Amino acid sequence: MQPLVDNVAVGEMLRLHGISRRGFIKFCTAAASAMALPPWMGPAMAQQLQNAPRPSVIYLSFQECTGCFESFTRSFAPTIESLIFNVISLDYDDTLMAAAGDAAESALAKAMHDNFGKYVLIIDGSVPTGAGGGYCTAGGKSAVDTLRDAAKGAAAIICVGTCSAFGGIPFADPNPTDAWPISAIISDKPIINVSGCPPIPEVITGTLLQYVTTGKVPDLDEHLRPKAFFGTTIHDRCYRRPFYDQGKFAKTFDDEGARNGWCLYELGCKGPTTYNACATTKWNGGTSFPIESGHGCIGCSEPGFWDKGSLYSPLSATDWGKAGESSPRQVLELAAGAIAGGAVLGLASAGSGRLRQYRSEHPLDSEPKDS
Amino acid sequence: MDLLHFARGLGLKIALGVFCLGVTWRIVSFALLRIRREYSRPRESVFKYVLGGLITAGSRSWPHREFIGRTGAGEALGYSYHLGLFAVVLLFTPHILFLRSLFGFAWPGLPSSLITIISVLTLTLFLAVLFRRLTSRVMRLLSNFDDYFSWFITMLVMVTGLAATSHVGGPYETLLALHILSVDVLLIWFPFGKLMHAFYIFPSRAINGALLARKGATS
Amino acid sequence: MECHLSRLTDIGIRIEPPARTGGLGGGVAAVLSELVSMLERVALGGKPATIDLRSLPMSPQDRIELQQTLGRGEVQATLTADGVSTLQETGVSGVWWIEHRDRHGELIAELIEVAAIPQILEVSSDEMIASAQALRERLSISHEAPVKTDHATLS
Amino acid sequence: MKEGIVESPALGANVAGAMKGFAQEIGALSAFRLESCIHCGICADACHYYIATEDPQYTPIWKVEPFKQAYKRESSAFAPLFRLFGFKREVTADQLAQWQHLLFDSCNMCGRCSLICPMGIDVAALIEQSRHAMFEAGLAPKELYAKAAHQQLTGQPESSVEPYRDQLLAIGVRFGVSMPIDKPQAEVMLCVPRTDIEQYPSGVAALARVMENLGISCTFRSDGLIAENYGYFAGAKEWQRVISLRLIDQAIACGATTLLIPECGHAYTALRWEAADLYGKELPFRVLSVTEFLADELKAGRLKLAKAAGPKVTFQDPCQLVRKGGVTEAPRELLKAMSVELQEMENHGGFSFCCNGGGGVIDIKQAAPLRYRIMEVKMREIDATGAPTLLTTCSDCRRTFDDAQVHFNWDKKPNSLLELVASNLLEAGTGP
Repeated sequence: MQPLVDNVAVGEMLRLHGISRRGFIKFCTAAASAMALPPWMGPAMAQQLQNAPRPSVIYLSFQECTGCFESFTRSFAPTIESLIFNVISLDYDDTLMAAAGDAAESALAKAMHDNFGKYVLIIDGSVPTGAGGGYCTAGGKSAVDTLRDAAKGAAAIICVGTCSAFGGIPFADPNPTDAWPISAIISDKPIINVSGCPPIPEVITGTLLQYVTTGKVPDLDEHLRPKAFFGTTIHDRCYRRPFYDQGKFAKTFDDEGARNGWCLYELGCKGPTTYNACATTKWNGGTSFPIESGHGCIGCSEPGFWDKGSLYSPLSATDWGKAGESSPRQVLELAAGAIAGGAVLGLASAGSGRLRQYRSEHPLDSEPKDS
Repeated sequence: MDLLHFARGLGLKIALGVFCLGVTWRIVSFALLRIRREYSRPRESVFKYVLGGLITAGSRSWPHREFIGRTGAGEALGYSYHLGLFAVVLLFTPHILFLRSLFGFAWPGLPSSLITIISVLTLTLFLAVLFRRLTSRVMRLLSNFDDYFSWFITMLVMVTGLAATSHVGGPYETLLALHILSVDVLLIWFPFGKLMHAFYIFPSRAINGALLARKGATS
Repeated sequence: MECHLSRLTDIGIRIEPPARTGGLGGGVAAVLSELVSMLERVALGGKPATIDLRSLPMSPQDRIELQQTLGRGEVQATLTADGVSTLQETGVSGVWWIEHRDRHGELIAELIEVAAIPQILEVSSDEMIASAQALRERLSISHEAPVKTDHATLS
Repeated sequence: MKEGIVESPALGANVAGAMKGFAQEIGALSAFRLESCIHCGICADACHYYIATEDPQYTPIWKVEPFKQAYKRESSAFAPLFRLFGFKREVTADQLAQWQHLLFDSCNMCGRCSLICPMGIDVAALIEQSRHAMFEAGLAPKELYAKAAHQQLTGQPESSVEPYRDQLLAIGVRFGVSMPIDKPQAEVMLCVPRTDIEQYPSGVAALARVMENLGISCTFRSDGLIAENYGYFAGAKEWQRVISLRLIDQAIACGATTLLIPECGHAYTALRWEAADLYGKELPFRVLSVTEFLADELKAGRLKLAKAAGPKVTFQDPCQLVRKGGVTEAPRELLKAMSVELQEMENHGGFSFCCNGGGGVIDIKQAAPLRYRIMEVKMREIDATGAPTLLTTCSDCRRTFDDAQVHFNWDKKPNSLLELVASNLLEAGTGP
């Protein structure tokens, strides 16, 4: 797919598509709302976008399930179409583009060459380094090499999805392909992690739009995630929080509590430890989010969430259970062993005490002296 | 092996092990020392003075009328933060679930917002208790490392717990890890310090109370 | 953790929390108090202020209650640009309830704006100058022959 | 605070050795008490020495500190660790010497601290044990040590001008009451505090007159005449045993079924509660305090008392008899029977403050200045009752209040309950 029009300002592009000034303000207001930016930012963004050049964007997919890309294309506001045609020029995306094979590869090379140092690299999927990168190759080239080449000319890298941000499923124990998150391979480029499995559509496009409009990396938390979306935990924004505070918990998925929409903490909800925007931005255009539809949050935007025990055991429960053995039994065994050990030590100590008493009594042959 | 996984996995196992071993060791080593038979003729029947002991175990929880003027405030402060501590530890739902995962059974809890209030209150009472220990000439004379460290580790557990639930001072999982780690340290320290009084308090009152009741003495 | 699901249909899609017994819900009260300070600021010449309803954790019932509390005013404007947006003046004058929808009718933003008139409806001065220019051309052309204009039409 | 530490030539000059020995003697009960202290300092609020001086060193549990240290170091569960890492230092001679003032000069062994401890620790019992250790370490005060040594050898704390046996008979003649002595067989064996023989002969006569009135077969025994036990005060456990043994043997010799303890506090504790344990088996007779005995006789109707006219009375409850011994109701029943108007002190019965002379403190000269300072707590409470007459049923209390009356020129004098009873007996007995 040939890039439509090179370096035409966004505003100019909109007018070409018959989008009026008010239509564009509406578009930016919706984007600002999606990005949980303050409402007055919408018109300000519209003003700034008028004359911003349309950045080139390259979308690389590695060891991933295309869930993130599905989510990316499901974005309601701003819609993917408006994004592609109006704001960014998506120069390479092996899923969307019509070209394939060598044509696709040459398109990628051209895109990287023409906009060297200026294009935005979007990546989903982790990068397998096992077997010399042999687990994931395209056109005979391993993902690791493709990543390194693409990264050289990138102005910034946006890692979409927990796989590219933290390694995700491939990275989970036992990590057969020795998969790595992007930030573990590339360290000389600004990286923005948009984690989630998949991330919320508006969060992906919102982050991209925020980078495009401001040209700067938004402020990030220690996992390099935009604070605009990953600043607070689901728990803090959850509409069921009053039930948590009142101590009203659903005990099973279809008991009276669950039907009344009580807190799902006891059913394993990972809301308190998960930083994401699901509770406010919600999914499917604000329809609902996992907790609102009755299932606990599984913490998909946190590093290593696959390895943090059962999705249904409460957050504060420990799970020592070796395969098939419940924790209480293990606690019993541990305690019994320790108590036995303590008893032996106690016997030794008391025994030596009594022995001393016996020895100190007998030579004097006086009445038993003790108290 | 991140901190939280260690804290409530291996760390907790070690802590519970040392706790059970230490407590048993300490109790057995004095309990099996020689127990002297009382040959003097008791004033009351065995049943009566054993009952007397049990009554003392309860009555000694509050000062006698003659002492209340002097010690009422001190004991009230002491007991109230204990109540607060028990309420938070035993009636906060996440704690109940934690204990259920360890012991297999659970019980109804208090609303979490109420627990937050109680824990803040308990924290302030706990600071007041340290203030009293530092400013009372008697307590300062008696206090040693054990008193201050036992106070400190319990305080640390409460502070990290409160920080964890209110997401203050860092990501939740690190705070939770620190909270559980401080609980581990508390469990390991428990047998070696004054926290053992949790096991001693009622038997001590009962035994001494019974011996006094055996003489018909005031207790 | 066994979870015995009787029938999927049993799980209510929309949660109808029990009716509140009198008094405003917490969320609604918060928004209203925010509106009070905004109205006072804007009345004294401050810049128009907006609340983004999407960023508040409001349950469906809160939203309905807020709408009922604010009520409906006399003015209702519709803006068709890349989808239809409705700007409804609420019963509280100076407070506008704005809903933006995209071409597919999906709600993409919902705001409450405190202003004499919502900013998006205003016309900037340079646009007026440009339209004046366009009209002048039309007038001069009308003397000669009609010419097709390719300027974005204002609807 | 302490004029001179008196080194009494006790068993071992080696203080640390004595301490180690003591720590290893500790049984389960004392160990449990030493383990249970949580350093809350509440026991100070029960002790009249702390209440009067606000001096933290008089905190009761602090008096036990060196022995807690020795216990932790020698025979507690983690003793090896304490020794290895040096957490608890060995108790030194001069450290222990400091404690003579705390364990003897400023402790009446009154047991009030044991009532207030929230952990239920019997602090008084620990202090009693600590006195044993002090004695073993040769640190008992010289007056108590001398009297205990003398009594262990001769049966009486000091040598007397005339043998107590003759003085006893002289009292009988003087007060015109029969003094049964050395009868081979008797139901009840009597004994008297040597304080009464020398300072309060009327008390001895009262005892004899009451027994005469009740017509009970009883006798004094010249080889077991003295009720006091200075081994108990000095912490000389072995000597306390020998002294008690004298009374026990005499009681067995005359086939007594009851050994009557006269108006003397610590004698009751020594014989009623501790003698059997030192004896090693149950005593073949019961041990009763005279107050307790008279109350039983009253209840049984054998003792008839007249209405005692006279001003209002306040009653000093001897600590060893009432708080530690449990004889709380008996004196009040006797007073009610004589319809004496009793004005209780603010702290009375099991909670009464000590007269400050108990635990042998009255005999320790260097303890006197501090004792007089503490005395004011008690005297203020007695004056506050507004009752002009002070009554008690313990010769040491009586001696202490008399001494205070002289020192403070106080308007009250202590009177004996037994003497009051003896002077209000109704029907004359049926003769010996």
